Amino acid sequence: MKKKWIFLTVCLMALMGLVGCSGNKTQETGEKTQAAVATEAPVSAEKTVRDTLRTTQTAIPDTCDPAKGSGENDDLIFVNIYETLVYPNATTGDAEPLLATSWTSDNDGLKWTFTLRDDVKFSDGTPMTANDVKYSVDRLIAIGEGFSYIFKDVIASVDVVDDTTVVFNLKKSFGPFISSLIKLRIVNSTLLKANQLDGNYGENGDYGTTYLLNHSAGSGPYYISTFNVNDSVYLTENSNYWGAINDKAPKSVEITGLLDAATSKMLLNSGEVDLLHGRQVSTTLKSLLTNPEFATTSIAETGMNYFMMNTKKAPTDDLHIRKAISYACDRNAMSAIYGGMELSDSPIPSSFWGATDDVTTYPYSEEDAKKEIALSSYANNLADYPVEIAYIQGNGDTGKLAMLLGSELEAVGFTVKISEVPWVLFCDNAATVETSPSITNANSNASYPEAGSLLEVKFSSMTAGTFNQNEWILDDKLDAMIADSLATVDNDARLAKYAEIQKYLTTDVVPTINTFVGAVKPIWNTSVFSWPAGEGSVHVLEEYNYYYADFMMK
Amino acid sequence: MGQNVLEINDLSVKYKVYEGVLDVIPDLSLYVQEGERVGLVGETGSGKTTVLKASAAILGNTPAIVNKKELKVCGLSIDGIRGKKNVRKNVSMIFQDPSTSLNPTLKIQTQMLDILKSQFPKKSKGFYHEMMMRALKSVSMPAPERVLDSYPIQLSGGMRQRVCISMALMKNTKIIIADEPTTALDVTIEEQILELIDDLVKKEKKSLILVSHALGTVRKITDRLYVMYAGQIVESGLTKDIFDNPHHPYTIGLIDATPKLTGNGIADGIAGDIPSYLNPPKGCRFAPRCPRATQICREQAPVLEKMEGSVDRFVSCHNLEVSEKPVVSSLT
Amino acid sequence: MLAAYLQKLDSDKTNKNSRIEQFKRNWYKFSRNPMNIIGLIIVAVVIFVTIFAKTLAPHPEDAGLHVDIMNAFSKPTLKNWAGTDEYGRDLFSRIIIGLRPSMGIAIMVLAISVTIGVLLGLVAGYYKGTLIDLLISRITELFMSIPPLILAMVVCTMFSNNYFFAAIGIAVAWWPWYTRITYNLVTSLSNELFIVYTELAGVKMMKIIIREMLPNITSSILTKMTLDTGSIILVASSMSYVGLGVQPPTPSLGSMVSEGIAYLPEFWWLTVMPALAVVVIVMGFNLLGDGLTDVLSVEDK
Amino acid sequence: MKEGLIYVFKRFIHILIILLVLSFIVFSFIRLIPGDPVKSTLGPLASEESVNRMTHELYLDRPLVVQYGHWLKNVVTQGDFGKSLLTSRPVSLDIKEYLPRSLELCFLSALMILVFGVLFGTISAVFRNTWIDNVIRFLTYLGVVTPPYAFGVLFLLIFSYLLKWFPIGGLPRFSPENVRTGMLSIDALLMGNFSLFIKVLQSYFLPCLSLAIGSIAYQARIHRSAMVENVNADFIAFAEVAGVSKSKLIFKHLMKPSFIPTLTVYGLQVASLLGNAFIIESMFRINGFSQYSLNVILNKDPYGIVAVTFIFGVIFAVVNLCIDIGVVALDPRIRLKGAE
Repeated sequence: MKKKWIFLTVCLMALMGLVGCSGNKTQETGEKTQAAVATEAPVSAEKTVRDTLRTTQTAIPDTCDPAKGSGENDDLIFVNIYETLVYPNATTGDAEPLLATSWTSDNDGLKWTFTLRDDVKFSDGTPMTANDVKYSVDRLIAIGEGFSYIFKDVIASVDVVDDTTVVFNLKKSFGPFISSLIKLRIVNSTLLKANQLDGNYGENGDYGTTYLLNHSAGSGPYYISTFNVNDSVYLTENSNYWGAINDKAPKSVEITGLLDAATSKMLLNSGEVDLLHGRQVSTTLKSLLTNPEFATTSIAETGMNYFMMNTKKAPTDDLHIRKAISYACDRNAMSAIYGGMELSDSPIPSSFWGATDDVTTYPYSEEDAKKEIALSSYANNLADYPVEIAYIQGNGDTGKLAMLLGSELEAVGFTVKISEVPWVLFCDNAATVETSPSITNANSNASYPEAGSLLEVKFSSMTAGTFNQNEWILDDKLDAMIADSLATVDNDARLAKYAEIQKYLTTDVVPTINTFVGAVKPIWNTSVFSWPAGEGSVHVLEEYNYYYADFMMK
Repeated sequence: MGQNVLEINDLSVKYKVYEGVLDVIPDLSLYVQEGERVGLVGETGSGKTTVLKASAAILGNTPAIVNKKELKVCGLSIDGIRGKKNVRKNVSMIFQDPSTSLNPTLKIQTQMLDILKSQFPKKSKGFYHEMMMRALKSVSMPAPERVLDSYPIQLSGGMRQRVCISMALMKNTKIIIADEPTTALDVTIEEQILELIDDLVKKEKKSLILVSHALGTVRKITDRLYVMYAGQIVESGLTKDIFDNPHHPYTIGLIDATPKLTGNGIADGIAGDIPSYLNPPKGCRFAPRCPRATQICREQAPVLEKMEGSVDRFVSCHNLEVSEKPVVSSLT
Repeated sequence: MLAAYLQKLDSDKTNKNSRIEQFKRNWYKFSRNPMNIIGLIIVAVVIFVTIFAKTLAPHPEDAGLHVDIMNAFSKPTLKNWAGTDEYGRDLFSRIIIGLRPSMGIAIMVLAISVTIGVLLGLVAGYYKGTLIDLLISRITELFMSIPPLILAMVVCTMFSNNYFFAAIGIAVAWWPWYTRITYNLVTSLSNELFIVYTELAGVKMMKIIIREMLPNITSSILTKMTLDTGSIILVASSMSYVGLGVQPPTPSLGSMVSEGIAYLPEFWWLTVMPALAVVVIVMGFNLLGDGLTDVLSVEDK
Repeated sequence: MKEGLIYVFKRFIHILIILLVLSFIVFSFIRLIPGDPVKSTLGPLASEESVNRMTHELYLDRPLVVQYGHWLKNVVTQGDFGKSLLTSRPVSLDIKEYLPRSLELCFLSALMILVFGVLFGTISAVFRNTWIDNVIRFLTYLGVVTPPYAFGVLFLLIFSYLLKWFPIGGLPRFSPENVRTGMLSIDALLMGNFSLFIKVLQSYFLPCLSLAIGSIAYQARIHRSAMVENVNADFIAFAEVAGVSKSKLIFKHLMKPSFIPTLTVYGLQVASLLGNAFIIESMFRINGFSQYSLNVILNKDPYGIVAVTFIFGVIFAVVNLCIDIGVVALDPRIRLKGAE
């Protein structure tokens, strides 16, 4: 009997303690937040203290293994911890030397020889050699995930000549080979071999995949100090970094996976986060910008927002219906929802190398849309074929785009069903023609800044059955054209072939509405740091804007 | 005898229900003197328990409308919080059903201890134990040690009632109220328990109110008797007097029914049921069942009047035939 | 005695007057508590509004694909009683029409789970102590051990994410409670005197279950159903909060709240209004259910 | 004592059988789910070989019985629940990482439900039909009918954002070497860092409250009605007249029997906490088991789903067992009957 009372009393006291203490702690938290928001006053004191940047991404990936990730959230971390042989120029996107000092090709682009820097060290101090390059390529292709799709049909073998010379032998000529190398991240083979476990890759065991679940093995300016799956990543400055890091760069970076608008707003406002990566809805941006210390900018993505029409499912299997939908779509209004975005007539962003300005997409016109419907085989029974427009849950304002298109389609006589789909379900539905909705809205991005990459990822049969291609084009002629253009080493010839493909897509296939060129709009606390993208020098490749070594803490 | 330890004047209790207002107790007065043993008899549903609960001030738990002129325990009013304390201090109560009047989740020991602690705060363990043993032994409880360590469910009905009695007696009060203490028990044990109560009350010189429809035992134990019918006292007086010479026709019927005590024996004894409290007869409440009822009985309620030349004998009836023997034949 | 008892039982049933009297008595008890009346009014209004949602909504077109960006984020005004949302749609109309799927899910879930649950409960009670009883009890336990929300999500992801499967999903998790309550009622009733009498009289057990037990347990089941309606609306709103169940643009109360959260605190009405609607509706059902419990359980005693 | 052990053992066997059946059912259901979980996990651009390799590695290309047998063997012999597709780690590791945090969340919530539920229920019953009772009853009504996510948003906005009493979601982060039990409050105490411990409790307070508040309200109502029912019982009247002091009467004589129905309902409330926690977990950015289970379900991660349902089954069974034991301990009627 007594025991119960003692137990209850203890419980009560514990809870009282909890409540009571929270009262005490209030002041401390309060002070901290105030200090973070209003930094003008205690500048000198803060300057030395604040060397941690707290930033966000829409999600934290399961692993930061460069052989596995291929999404935006992977890239944002990769650019900070891994380096590549070449580096894309900030304004043109052209490949410039990074880990490789120079390269030559012979044999019609089937053999490439790279000379490597000899002063590069990985974050654990091990010097980088040609062996690491070979190991990285072998590993990427063997594991077969992530960006391996770019290289698996291209690279035949890698030969190590000496510590600083490495030769790539290609299976076939590949025009954008050098550009594509920005996705080939060099890992520390010594470290991974030392931490290798048993696995599926013969003598390479598990290729260090288990180790990389929560570690990094790169030569970038940062390394992973703590990795919490699906939650947060801590980056710490690499003291062995071979290059120069500006001395104002954050000593450590705390990246949190954060999507929820309300929480994002609260965290930035109360100074617990310094930078929101940038997939906020426009109202969130607007309300945050009422704080004079916050600023935003627009960073173009290497791809576009698309409405993808399923060409194998009624009624969008009819070319006229697809044209009608294209006519019915008011792209200017959609751009306005996002606060003004760059439009493109071609399915490739016009700033891309290889984009053509020789095509015109279908202008907004209800009348033309109705005319096209009349021409189609569904002219009399359109109501029997409801059009489903699916969009991804939590993907910024894309719901509004879908809603707007839906109301425009209803205006010209379609029966429309809108579905908001969680990401995983969205991918699942894309797997078969039957489950693929009539129209989906999603963003597709190129792997490297060239039209060919986006054409391949977006329109070739390779990606049918994935969220990148709800269209199910499966057009042999198109596939051949894309393959041919990619194999063309000569730049001018490749350019012409790219233009040909874009024309073919726009006039003959019409699988897609090119809504607008994608962009992220990060918002940050100007009193905490400044960064190149904020000063107007936006890197053409989105992820390189989040290269934290370029950030300057205040 | 001495002064009044319990005094009720003009008590009325009404319950409000869907059909209207139940006028359970229209107007009732009674008193108990120091050292006196008073019986309260009547059929089931005649309002005995309601009177008792009002006396012990626990009626507040039910949705009742209670009006009274005066309700005093040992000369102290029982109104308000202070009144409740007065009641607690001076009244012990034994309930009808020993299986529900002991807390099923606590050991006997714990329950007794809590009563003792409030009576004699801050005494040693040994003192309390001694008190408990004495209390249990005083009700001739076999194996009191074992009983102390038991839960109510482990005891038989008779043992439970003994425990209840011993607990009621632990408190040094002047009045003990026993509300049909034997109804829920086997007939074989009934006698023992009542004798036990009788003994203890006599020994400790306490006042007792015994509610029962077991007339035989009431006759044996009590000094004075109140006969209740439909919320009214119809006859009161010394027990011996009433049993020897009952005046009210109801009393006569009740006494006649005595042998068939179990179950609804009484109801079989007097034809008919207690009238509805919702709409009680305008005149005498017993009139519909009364063999002697006349026109006046149906129209005008009789008043409880003192019999001439009697000691404390009150009867409320229009048609009193002072006879030596009850009329038997007409009642069965 | 037994014959008389059975006769009484029959006559009770046919006696219409006594039923009306019974109803009047219960209504009196029920109406004495103003909270019960409030609950009844809310539920009546909810049902009325659910049925005539499209007619009652001031802007019925806003339940669909109507987009009026110019009028977005209008504060609650006389024109838009609950303000407008990010698409410029009238929130009040959307809440009214959003009642429909909520009520629809509740009705479907109850229909499925009461049918299955009561049936299995009766069967298990009938075969008490046999293998069938054991089997049903174990299956019931199995389904009880998985959280309803999780179970409903599994169903929604497995089949199709729409409001029909959301209802199926919740029902899958919900029926065991009805089996349990029916089973308990049947087993406790079978010890009651009148059932024992009937059984002794040679009436078949199945007949007893249908004729005697079923009517006796309906009041308990009905009360539980009223209370459950509120809980199901809550669960369904939690599901639509995470995007399962009703799909946009069709409004549903839960998803309206979750979408509105992104616009807090400036556009508070986007969250507060639908949340308030959930609270009021669920409260109505709970008040009514509690009132019924009071009235009917006292009657049992 | 011996009977008790046999009872617990029987229940344990019982649970085991249920879990076996449950896991087999889940396995067969996963087979029925349309869509290839491996493909959707590895992403659109993964090569055919890597998909096949993963499929083979996970025994998804073999008959159901073989897969189940393999899984069962590994569970029994190595405590290995298979590999998660979602996190590419052994599921047991995932559980070890996520479960403690959620258990901590649920445990603290359960504590709140018990303490506050009983507290408010008792106050309400003691002052029944007064304004205090009416206020509490109104609040408990509101608590029962308000969806938990509404509370979450409200608390976050008011107490974290505006008043800054609590952090805006999230938990204090621990360096890996300090994570011993995975339950942050215990780890903080093991480190001997009391201020960190306070910080942990502070971070848990709002999510726990949001999760618990509906149950607190419900529990208070149940406890109130249980107590009110007993207030009219003879034994309370008897004890009252017999002179038991007011406080003892309420907190002992009235509380103990009223606790029996309270405890039964409490068990159901507690068992359902974990399953309902995912909205709260995501709102307060607690990377816990409930969110993990949502993720494995949405990702159709076969071994993840099996393990998750397994854990839910175990928790349900254990909580029920505890409640049964608790009821038996409280109620001698059941205990003594059982012993006979």
